[in-house]
Amino acid sequence: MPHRWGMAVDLDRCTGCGACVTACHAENNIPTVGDSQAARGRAMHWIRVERYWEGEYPDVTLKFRPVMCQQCDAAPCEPVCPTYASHHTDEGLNAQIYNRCIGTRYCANACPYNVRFFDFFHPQWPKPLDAQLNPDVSVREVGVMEKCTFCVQRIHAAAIDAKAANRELKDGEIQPACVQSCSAKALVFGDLNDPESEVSKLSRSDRGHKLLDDLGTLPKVTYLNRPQA
Amino acid sequence: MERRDFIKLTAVTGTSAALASCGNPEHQLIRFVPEEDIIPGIAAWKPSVCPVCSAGCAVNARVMDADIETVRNGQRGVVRMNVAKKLEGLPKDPISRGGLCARGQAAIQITYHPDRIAQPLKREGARGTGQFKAIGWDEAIAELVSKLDALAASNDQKSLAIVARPRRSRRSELLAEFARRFGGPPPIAFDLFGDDVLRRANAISFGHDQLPTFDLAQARYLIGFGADFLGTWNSPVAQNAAYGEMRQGRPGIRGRFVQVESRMTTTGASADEWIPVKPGTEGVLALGLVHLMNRGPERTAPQAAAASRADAARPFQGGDDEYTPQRVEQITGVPAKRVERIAKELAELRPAVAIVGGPPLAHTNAMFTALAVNALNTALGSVNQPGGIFFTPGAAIQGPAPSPQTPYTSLGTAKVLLIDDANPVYTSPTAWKVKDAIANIPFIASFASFVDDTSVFADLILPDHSFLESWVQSSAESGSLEAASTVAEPVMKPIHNTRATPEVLIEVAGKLKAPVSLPWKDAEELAKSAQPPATSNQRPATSNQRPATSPRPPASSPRFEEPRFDGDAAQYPFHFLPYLSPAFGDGSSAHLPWLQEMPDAMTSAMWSSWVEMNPQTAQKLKVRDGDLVDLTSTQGTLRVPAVIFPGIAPDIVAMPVGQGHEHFTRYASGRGANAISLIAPIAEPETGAVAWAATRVKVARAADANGTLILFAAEMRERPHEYKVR
Amino acid sequence: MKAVYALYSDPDDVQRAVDGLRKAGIADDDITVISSEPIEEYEFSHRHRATWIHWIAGGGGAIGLALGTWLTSFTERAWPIPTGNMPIVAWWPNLIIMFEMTMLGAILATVITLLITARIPARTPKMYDPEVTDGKILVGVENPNEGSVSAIERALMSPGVARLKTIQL
Amino acid sequence: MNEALAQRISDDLLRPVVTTTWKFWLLVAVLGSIVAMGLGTWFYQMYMGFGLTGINMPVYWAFYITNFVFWIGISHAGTLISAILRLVNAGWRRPVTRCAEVITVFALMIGALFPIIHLGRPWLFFWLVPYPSERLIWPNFRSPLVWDFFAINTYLTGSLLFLLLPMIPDFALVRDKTTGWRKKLYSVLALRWQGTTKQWHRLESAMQIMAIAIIPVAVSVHSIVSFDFSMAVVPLWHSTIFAPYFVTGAIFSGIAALILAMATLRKVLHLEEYLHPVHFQNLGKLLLMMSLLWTYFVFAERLTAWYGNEPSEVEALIVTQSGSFAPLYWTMVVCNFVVPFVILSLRKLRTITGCVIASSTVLVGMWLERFLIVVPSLSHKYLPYTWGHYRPRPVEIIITISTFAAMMLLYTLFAKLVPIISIWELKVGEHPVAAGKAAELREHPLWKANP
Repeated sequence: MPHRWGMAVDLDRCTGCGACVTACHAENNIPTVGDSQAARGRAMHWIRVERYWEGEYPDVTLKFRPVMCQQCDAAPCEPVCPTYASHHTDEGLNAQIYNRCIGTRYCANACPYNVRFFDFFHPQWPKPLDAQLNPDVSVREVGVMEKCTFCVQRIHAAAIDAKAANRELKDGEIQPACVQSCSAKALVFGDLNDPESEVSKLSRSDRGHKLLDDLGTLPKVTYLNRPQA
Repeated sequence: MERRDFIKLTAVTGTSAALASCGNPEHQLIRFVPEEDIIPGIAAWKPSVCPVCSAGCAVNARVMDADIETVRNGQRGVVRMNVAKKLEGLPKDPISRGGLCARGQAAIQITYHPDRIAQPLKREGARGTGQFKAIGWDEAIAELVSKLDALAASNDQKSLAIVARPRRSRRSELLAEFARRFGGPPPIAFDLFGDDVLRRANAISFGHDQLPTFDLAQARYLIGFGADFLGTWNSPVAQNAAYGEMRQGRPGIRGRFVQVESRMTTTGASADEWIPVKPGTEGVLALGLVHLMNRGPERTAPQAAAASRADAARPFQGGDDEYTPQRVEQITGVPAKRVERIAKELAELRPAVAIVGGPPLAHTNAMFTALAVNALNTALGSVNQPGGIFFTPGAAIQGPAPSPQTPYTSLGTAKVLLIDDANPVYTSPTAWKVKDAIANIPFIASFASFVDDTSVFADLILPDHSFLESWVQSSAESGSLEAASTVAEPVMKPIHNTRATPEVLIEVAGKLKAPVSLPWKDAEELAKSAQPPATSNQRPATSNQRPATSPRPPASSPRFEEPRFDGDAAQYPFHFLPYLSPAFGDGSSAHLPWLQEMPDAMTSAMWSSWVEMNPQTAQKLKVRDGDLVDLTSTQGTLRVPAVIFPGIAPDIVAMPVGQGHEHFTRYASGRGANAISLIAPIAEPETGAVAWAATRVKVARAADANGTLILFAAEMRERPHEYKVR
Repeated sequence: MKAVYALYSDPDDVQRAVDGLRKAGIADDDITVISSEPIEEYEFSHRHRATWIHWIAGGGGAIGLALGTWLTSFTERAWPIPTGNMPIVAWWPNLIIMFEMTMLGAILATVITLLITARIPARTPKMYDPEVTDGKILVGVENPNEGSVSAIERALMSPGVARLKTIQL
Repeated sequence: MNEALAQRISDDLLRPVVTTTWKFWLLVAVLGSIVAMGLGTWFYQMYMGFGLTGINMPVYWAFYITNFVFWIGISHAGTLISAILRLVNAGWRRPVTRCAEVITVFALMIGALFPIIHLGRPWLFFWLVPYPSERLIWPNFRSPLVWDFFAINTYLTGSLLFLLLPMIPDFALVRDKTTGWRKKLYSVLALRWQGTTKQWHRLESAMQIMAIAIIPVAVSVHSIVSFDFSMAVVPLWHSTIFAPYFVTGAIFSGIAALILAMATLRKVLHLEEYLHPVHFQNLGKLLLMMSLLWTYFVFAERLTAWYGNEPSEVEALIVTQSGSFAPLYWTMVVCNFVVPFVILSLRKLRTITGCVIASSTVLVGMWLERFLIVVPSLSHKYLPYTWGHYRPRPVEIIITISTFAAMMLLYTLFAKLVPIISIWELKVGEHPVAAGKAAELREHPLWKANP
C-alpha cells in the first residue's frame, strides 16, 4: 500500500514560539522579502502561526494555530491549475512543480487556507547568505507559486535510505523541518495508511478536527484541540 | 531573466566576445583548490552550541558543500567548502533534545550575514561614522599590542576596560584571566535583563545561586508569575519540551497551567487561566496562596511537606499571616474567590510548581516577589521533587559577578577598551550615558562580527569567527535535570579572514612587551579544559559538586512594599513594560533577516517595533493600529506605532526590546525604536539589578499610521462580522 | 476569359434579360447576375438557392465534437495526473471543451463551405463591372460559345436599355 | 432601388475612409503613444518582476482580472446583439451591426491579453495551448482557465469571421470607388468578390448559421469567465447564479459600450442620417432592461448570501457593503441602477444625450462591479489571520488606461480602413418593396414553376 502522509498538530502543545516558521525558511530556501515587500503582504511563510484573540480584558484568551498546506485529498488548488503544476502524488501529497507553473495564481485563490505563496520578484540572497541554501530544494524563480511540500525532499531521502537498506520506513523516521524543530512536539508527521503510526493514532483522537472541514477538502492535517479548562 | 543575466547579455552583445569575458567581474573569479575532502551532495551532521541566548542548547549542524567567495593571498576567488546548511537541536542534548527555537535556527545567518565583518578593520573616518578600512591581521594585532604596551609602560594597567557578554563560558574566564594577569579590573559583563535577583533569591531559599530547572513533564499544576518561560526566559527550548509533555505526554493526565502577569506573553497565551495583576504585586498573590495552604481550609497536602511549608514563610517578617485572600485582592486586584480557588486547585493537583521570572523580578520589590514564589514552591513541596523545581548539577563554570548598580562607571576613566560580543551602547539605560563614555575612550578595540551601536565607535575591529567556525563549549546553568555540557570542534572552516578571539587574545598576551602568560595555548584547549583555572579570583561557583550552601537570610527581611516607580503617576499615568522580544531577545539577533520577517506570535508584526496598548486605552487616546504615539518617560521620548492588544491592562503599555539599533547591519539599522532608552535606571536595592519594569510613561497620539508598523495579519482589525449587526 | 454582359438599372429589365437568355438556349447555370446588394424580390435571384450548407455546418459541428471528445479524453489518459480527487477523465469539465469545439467546428465548416461554394476568392479574374457599385445590375454570360454570342447579345439587348459590353481578358 | 440614394449612401459612408484630416492623425498619435506606454509598462513589469503590481497574498487577482472580465463583457456588445437582431430580422439593426461587431473583436483581443499580462511568467502562456509538446504534457482540461482558452478562441474566431464575411462586399465597393494604393489594397481584401446571386445567397446563409452558432458561444464565453470564479470555494464566488449573472452583466456593459461607440461615430463621422435617435431609443430600452435584470441578479445574489448567514460569505458581503469597499460598492449601485433607471425609464430623458450619460455611468459601474467581485472575496477568505488588502500600483493603472486607449485606437483605425456601417446591408434596408412588384413577381411563370 502506498504511503499517505499526514500530520497532526496538537494545539495543546503548541506555544506559538515560531521555531517551525524559521525551520521552514532554513530548510526550503524560502526567500526573505524585506520590509517594504512584507508591508505589501508578500511575506512568505509556508507555515505560519495564526493567533486569534477571544474575549476582552481581563478575561481574554488567545489561541495559536500553526497553519501550513493541509495537503487536501480533494484539494481545490489542484484542478484549477491549467498546466498541472499543482497536482496530487500517489503518496497523497499536494505537489507543486515549479517548472510547470506559469503563475496564474489561480491555485492560491482556490485555496481556502491561503497557504500558497507567489514569487513576486526574483528571490535575493545577498552573498554569502546564498551559501546556506539547501541543495536538496530548488530555488523558485520569479512568477511561480510555491508552498509547503511536507518537506518532500526529506521524505524521498528517507525512502531512498530505507530502500538501500532493504527495509521498511519506520514511523517517525521522516520529520519535516517544522516537525523536527518543534521542541514541544506539537507537530507529528507520519503515514496515515499505517493505523499504528503515531499520526494515525492522533488523527483518530476525539480532540481532533480538520481545518474548515465543512468545505469538503479532506485535509490530511488534523488539529487536536486544547481542552477547555 | 535575472537582472544580472541581463547585464551579462548586454555585456556580451555590447562588446566583442573576446572582451566580454573580462567585462564581467564574475568571470574573473578564480576557482581555488578545496582544502578539505568534499563529497558533493552528501550531508554530514556536526554538533555545536547555539550562541544566541544563555540557555546553551547544543545544536546539530547539517554540513554540505557550497561555493564560497573568498580572498586568498589578495586574489578574489571561489572555493568549494563544506559549510553548515541548517541548524537543528542535538537529539542527545538534555537541553534541546532535538528541538531548537527560532532564534537558534536563525543563528546560522550570523555566519553567512552579508554585512559580517570579513577582515580586520581600522577606523578611517570620524568616530561613530562607521568608516573603516581593511587591514591585515599582523597590523591589527600590532596596533592592539602597542596600545596595551603603552598602558603598561605608563603603569596604567587599571585603565584597561573589558566589556564582555554575560555568559557562563570559558570565554569569559579567558577574558577575566587576561584582565587579571595584565593588571586591569575584571571584565564588565552586564545583562540588563539578567536574573541576578532570582539567583540571589534561590541562594537564599534553596542554597543554589543558580537559575532553576523545572520538571514540568511530571507536573500536574503549574503556576507562572510573569516568567515567559516558553518564549524568552531561562531555557525556553527545554521548557517547551517539558511543557509539551506536561500537557499531553501522559495518558489521561493533563497538567493545568495558570499564568499570573500584567501583559500576556506567548507563555500566558498558552495558559488555561490567565490572571492579570497589578505590576509588582505578584509576590503578594504567591504569599496569599502560601497562606491558604498553611492555614486555610486547603490544608490538605501530605504531612511530609508540612515542615518545609513552615520553613517557607520563615524569611518573611510576620510570616504569611497578613496575606489573607481579602488582603491579596486589595493589593493585587485578583478577586479573593479566585485566590481561594487557585489555592484549592494547587492543593488538589500535585505535583505542582511555581515559576517566577521576567517583569515581576524587575521591580524595586523584586527580591520579595522571588522569595515569595520560592516560599510557594516550598509550601507545595516541590523542591527537588518530581514535577517540581530542580537545580541543574554540574554547572561548573561560574557566572560573571553580579553587576554593580552602575556597571559602566569605570568606562569614564578607561584608556583602552576591549569589547567582546557585547553592545553596551544599545543595552544601557540612557541615563548611564554609556555612549558618551565610550566615545571618549582614547582607544577601543572590538572583536565584533558586525558593526553595531557599540563597535561603530571602535578604532580597531578584530573580527571573531562565527560560532560555527569556532571551538565552542557550553555548560548549562539550567534547563536539564542532569549535568549538561558540550564541547564541539568547528563545524566548518572560516569563510572570511577572521580569527578566533581567544587565539587573538592569547597571541596579543604573548606579544606584549611584558608578556602575559595565559593557561591555554589556543581556542581548542580553552574549550576542552575541564576545570577553571585555580587562580580565578571571582566569586565561588555554585554547583552540586560543591557542598550546597545553606539558605542564607536576606540582607533585610522581605516584606511586601509597594513597588516604587520612576515618574510621577499623575504626570506619567502608564506603566511602561519593556519585554524581551521573542525574535530578538535583547536585540542581539535583530540583524538576522529570518527573525525580522518572522511574524510576532502575539501581534503578527514583522520588521517593526511597536507599543502595545489595551483597546480601551487606545480608544481613549483615539489611537488605531499603526498610529504613531509618543511615549515619554523621565528619560526621553520615543515615537512608535501602536498595536491594540487585548491582553494588557489599561494602565500598562508594553514594548518589545530589540529594534531601534542605530547601527546593526542593513537589516536592523535605523529600524524602529529602542525601548531600553526609556528605562529609568532605578535599582532593585538587594542586588543592584536594574528594575527595568519600574518606569512610568505618558502616552500621546502623535500622528497617523505611516506604514512603519508591518503586520502579517494586517487586515484582521476589521472585526469579524459576528460582532456586528448585519 | 471572355464575357458578354449588359448593365441594367431596373431589376425588371434584368428579369427580362434573364428570361431572354434562357429563351436563347443559355443554361440557367451559365447566366450570371451581379448586383451590389442581394435582391430578393425577383425570380432571377432565386436561382442557386438550394444549398447543403446547413447540413455541412452540422457535420462540422459533429467533427468538432468528436475532436473535442478525443482531445480531452485522449490527453487525459495519455499522462494521467490526478488533481483534486477528480476522475482522470472528468466529463463535466470536458463537456465544456467539447461544446466549444463543436461550435468551432460548425463555424469553420460554414465559412469554408461559403468560401468554396461561392468561389471566394476566385482564382481567375471574373466577369465584373465597377458600375455595379453604383447600383447597376449586371447580367452576362462568361465564356460563351462562339456561336451563341450573337444570340446572347440579342437577348441582352431586348430589354433595350442597357449598355452591352463584350470583354476579353 | 434609387441609384442616387445608393450613391449618397456610398459617398457618405465612404467619406471617412477616403478623406483624412489632421485631427485623425493627432488622435492616432495621442492614442498610439498611450498604447506604447502601456506596452512599455508591461515589458517593464515582466523585466522587473510581477511585484510591481499591487497584488499580494491573499489578493492574487485584482486589476488585470477585473479588466479581463470587463473587456470580455464589453465584447458581448457586438456579435451577440447583432446576431440576435439578425435572427429576429430587426430592420433597425442594419446601421448598427458592424460597429457593434467590431467592438466584440477588439474587446476580445484586449480582454484575452489580460490573462497573459497577469501571468507570473507570461512568456510561457502558450502552455495553455493544447499541442503535442516536447514536455509530453497537455493542458489540464479540468482548469477553468483552459476552458477560457477554448471559449475565447472559439468566440474570437467566430466573431472575427462574423465581422469579416459581410465586409467583403463592402471591400469590393471601396475597391470600385477608390484609386491608387487604396484600390490595390481593397482589391486584395475584396477577394475578387463579384456579387453574383449565388454569392449573395451563400453569404446570407452562412451569416444565418453563424448568427445561430455565435449566440450560444457568446453565452458560454461569459459563463466560463464566471466559472473562473464560481469554481473556486471562495466566499461569494462559489455561487450557481454566477453564469447568468455574468452574462447579463456582460450584455449590459456591452450595450453601454455600443451606445457610446455609436454616439461617438455619429458625431465624429457625421452619420446623423444613418444612426437615428430611434436606434438609441431602442438600445436605450435594451440597456434599461439589462440594468433591471442586472439589479435583479445582484439582489438575488446578495439576499441569498445575507440570509444564509454563512460566516465567511457574510464577512465578504459586509466588507463590500459597509466596510472598506463601501464607497466603491455604492458608486456601483448608483452607476448601474439609479442613473440608468432614472434616465432611461423616462421617455423625455431617453434621448441620445441621455443614453450616452447612462452608458458612461454603466461602464464605470460595471468595471467596479467586476473589481468588487474579484477583490473583496479574495481579501476576506476563510481564515481572518490572512485577510488582506489591495491597492493598485502605477503599472496596473497605466496598463488599464492604455487598454482603453488601445480600444479607441483600434476602433479609430478600423473606422478609417473599413466603412463602419455595412453599406450593402444598409442599401438592402432602404430597398423599397413595392406591393405591386411583389404581386407581379408572383405572377411570373418561372416563379410559379420554382417558388
